[in-house]
Amino acid sequence: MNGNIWVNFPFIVVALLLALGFYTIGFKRNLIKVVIGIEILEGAVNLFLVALGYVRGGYAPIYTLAPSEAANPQNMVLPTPQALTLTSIVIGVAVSALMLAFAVNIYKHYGTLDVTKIRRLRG
Amino acid sequence: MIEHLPALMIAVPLFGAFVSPLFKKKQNIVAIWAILITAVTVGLSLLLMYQVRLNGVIVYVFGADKPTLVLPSGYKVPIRIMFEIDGIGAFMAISATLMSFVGALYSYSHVEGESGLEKYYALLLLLEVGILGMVLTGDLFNLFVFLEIAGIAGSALVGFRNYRGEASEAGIKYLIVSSVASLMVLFAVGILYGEYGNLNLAYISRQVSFNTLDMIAFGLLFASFAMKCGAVPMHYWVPDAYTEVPAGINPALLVSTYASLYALFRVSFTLFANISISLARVGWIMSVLGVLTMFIGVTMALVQKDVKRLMSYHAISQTGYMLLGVGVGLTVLHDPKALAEFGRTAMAGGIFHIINHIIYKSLLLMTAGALFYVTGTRNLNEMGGLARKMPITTLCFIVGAAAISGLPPFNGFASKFLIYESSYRLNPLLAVFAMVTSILTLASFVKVFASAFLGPPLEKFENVREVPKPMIVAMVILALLCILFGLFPDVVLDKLVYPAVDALINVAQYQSWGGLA
Amino acid sequence: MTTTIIKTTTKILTPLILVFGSYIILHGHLTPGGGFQGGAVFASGLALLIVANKYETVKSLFEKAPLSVLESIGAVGFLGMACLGFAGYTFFKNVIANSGFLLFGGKTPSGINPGYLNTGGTLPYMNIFVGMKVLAGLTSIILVFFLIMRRERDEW
Amino acid sequence: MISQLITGAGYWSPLLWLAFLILFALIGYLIYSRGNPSYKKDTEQVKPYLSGNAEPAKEKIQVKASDIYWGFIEALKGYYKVLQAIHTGDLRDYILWYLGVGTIILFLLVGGA
Repeated sequence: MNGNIWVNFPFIVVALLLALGFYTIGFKRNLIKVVIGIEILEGAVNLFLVALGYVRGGYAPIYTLAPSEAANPQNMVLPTPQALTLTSIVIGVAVSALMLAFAVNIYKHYGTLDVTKIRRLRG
Repeated sequence: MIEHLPALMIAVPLFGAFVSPLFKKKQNIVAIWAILITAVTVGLSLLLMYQVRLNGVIVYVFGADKPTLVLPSGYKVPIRIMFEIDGIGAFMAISATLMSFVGALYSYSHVEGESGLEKYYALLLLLEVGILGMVLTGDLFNLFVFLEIAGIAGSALVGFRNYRGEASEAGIKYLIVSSVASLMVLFAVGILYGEYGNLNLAYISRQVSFNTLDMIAFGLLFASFAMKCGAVPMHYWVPDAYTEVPAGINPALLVSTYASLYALFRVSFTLFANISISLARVGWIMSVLGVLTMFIGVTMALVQKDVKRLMSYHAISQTGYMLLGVGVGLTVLHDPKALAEFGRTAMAGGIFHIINHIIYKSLLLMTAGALFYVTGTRNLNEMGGLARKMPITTLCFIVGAAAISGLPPFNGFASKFLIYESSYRLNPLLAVFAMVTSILTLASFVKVFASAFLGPPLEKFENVREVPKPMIVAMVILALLCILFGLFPDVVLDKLVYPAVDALINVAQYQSWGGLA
Repeated sequence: MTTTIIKTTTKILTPLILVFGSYIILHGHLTPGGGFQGGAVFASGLALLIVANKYETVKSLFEKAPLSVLESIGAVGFLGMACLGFAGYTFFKNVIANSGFLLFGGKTPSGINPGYLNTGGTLPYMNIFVGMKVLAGLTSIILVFFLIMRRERDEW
Repeated sequence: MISQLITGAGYWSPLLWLAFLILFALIGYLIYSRGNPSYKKDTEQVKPYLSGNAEPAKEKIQVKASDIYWGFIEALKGYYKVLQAIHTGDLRDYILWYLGVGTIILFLLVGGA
């Protein structure tokens, strides 16, 4: 019983992080905070993927100096979720760098980072 | 070498993109390089379509001993990254490469003299890679990766004119919207991976069991791709991005929007094709979204003063036609009689409309870019009497405007006609909305024509001349395509569109990797 | 920002970080990590250098650094390694592994092993190319932000 | 073979349409050419009659783009008021709309199945 709750714990955190991320994007006025909201969402999704890849009693799929119990490939986890997470992190770096660059440029031209004032394009 | 065609589709533009930063400070060379590379990809994609028509579904497995080795010995599930190309993938690939080529040609003069051009062309080629990857890929995770590549490259291009604050604003809006959508796509992919332990589209589509979790994943994918393709009421980023992007990128950006539409179709038709209970409901959601998109897009376009913004709202409204056409087809997918009677025609109309719209909307946005190039403003109130100064641009604009309004014999009429005739059979109200939208479209283009091209010549535009040759060539190519597709719609339908429609309907072929397993 | 503490820390830490980054890149096919992670570590070492030095020094030093060229070479090299598979196999096929090629072509033992550096085929090459690209890319990102921020502060 | 677009309910042939267009254009031209022969270009005849007022300069009578369809927009004022209130241009609203629509779609898909 107790174990079941802890198995689901990462997913509860994922849900909380998703809610927090969407709240930050949807209701914060500062552009940098919106960017942080995106990062939180990304963290949530990455955590979700990593948590999916967890197998109780499994070993990381690294053959170099692994313990001898891991010799049977059945004991090793499939590294796909980790690969997905790494790819998504790499993409996340590019996205956040680009977003911050835009934010810097917007601040230069608008003199503010308030989202309610950054809306010359509307209608 | 012919069996490596799918990989070359990605490798060639990727190579072009990586090499182009090396041509720093040699503006003309990098532009010619990009034109060359995109021209090569056009040839490759035509070859790909030919191969698909010849052999059916093409599978290309990366890193295997043979391109067709889907299931390595001892495995029951595909473990490698693979491309799976059927009719609609090849169809979208042709649109993407053609539009990148035309865009590169147009950019040669349009952005001449701006700084950072080597990055501009590298990003254009990366955008092409993203679109091509999205439409060719056979697994869900690569769909996400290429979606992000297209999103990042596209938003960087939207913000290319960094001396304008508005460009950065549009860029960050597009980037945030697209990264939220892609992250939710990744979340849905994670759900599906957690359930079925695989990422291959064909494999998952055979396994899907339609429990609540599956439907949540489907809903997330549906909403995210609908936002990325600009369906009302999640369309707000479209006018911002299309307005601020340099006109040479508009064609490629349009195709990247429709790559998301493709993903929406792929998800609904292939991944979740067997939901026999609620697929009709999905089809209705898609059709209603389509009607909303059409109507709100066109009414917003009527009141715009910025010429590119007006055209962007039309892009939204035309997306509605595609959603409507394919949505009608989706509604009756499990009803063989209705499908044969009008479902297939409706889908053909929707998919034919994709390429038609890409062609004439690119043409129109390019004429708007030409207006901006000569006048330095996009405000329609400040323009007037340009028809005499720019005769070829005016002619191209008339062709494009007639095509988008669905006037015969241009290409817009052919696809809209198919949609009217078939959506009428599902519900007459849908067809009525489609026709009203078409009339309003004509009305708003009459407004653009009257205010920008007609009227007495203005003093401030006395020295205006016709735009440079590469821009004219790009526009004329598209105008000719408009007329050709309008005069011979049956040829295009037979060669390009019906293979695509049948690929969407015939799920079993996709699920078995073209008969390989 | 350029206080004595940061300068001293940088002097000690930077070589270590750079070596560690190179280690992660080179051992990417044996241990966790690889091109991107190693490149990121390497770039963080360079970032420390950027932060700890004066604006003028950084500007004059890094303007000569061919970061963009390095990035292109890394990307083209990666693509080239992938294209090696066109020779008889498929794109991204690891043609060098177990082929007896002089560098990284050694035979990979199966099962648990201490890890041999001279294995992995195209993977180590790809790691090196990706590492090159990532360190150049991340460094130029940091550099751009640093230069923009400093210039604006001077203008204020 | 004449190219035809078969729609299920009928067909559409662009080339035939074009042929008829040319035919009717010719007929139209015939009627036009038999028009009033006393019409002469660039004479007093073609000047607009504005109740005796002088014709204003051409530059002054340019119709601005925002004035076209003034009546239409005026008639649909209520509709446009709502529509333009929705298009705030605020970045956060973009995401909130996505959340709202996503929730509705999820509800329709999950709740109804």
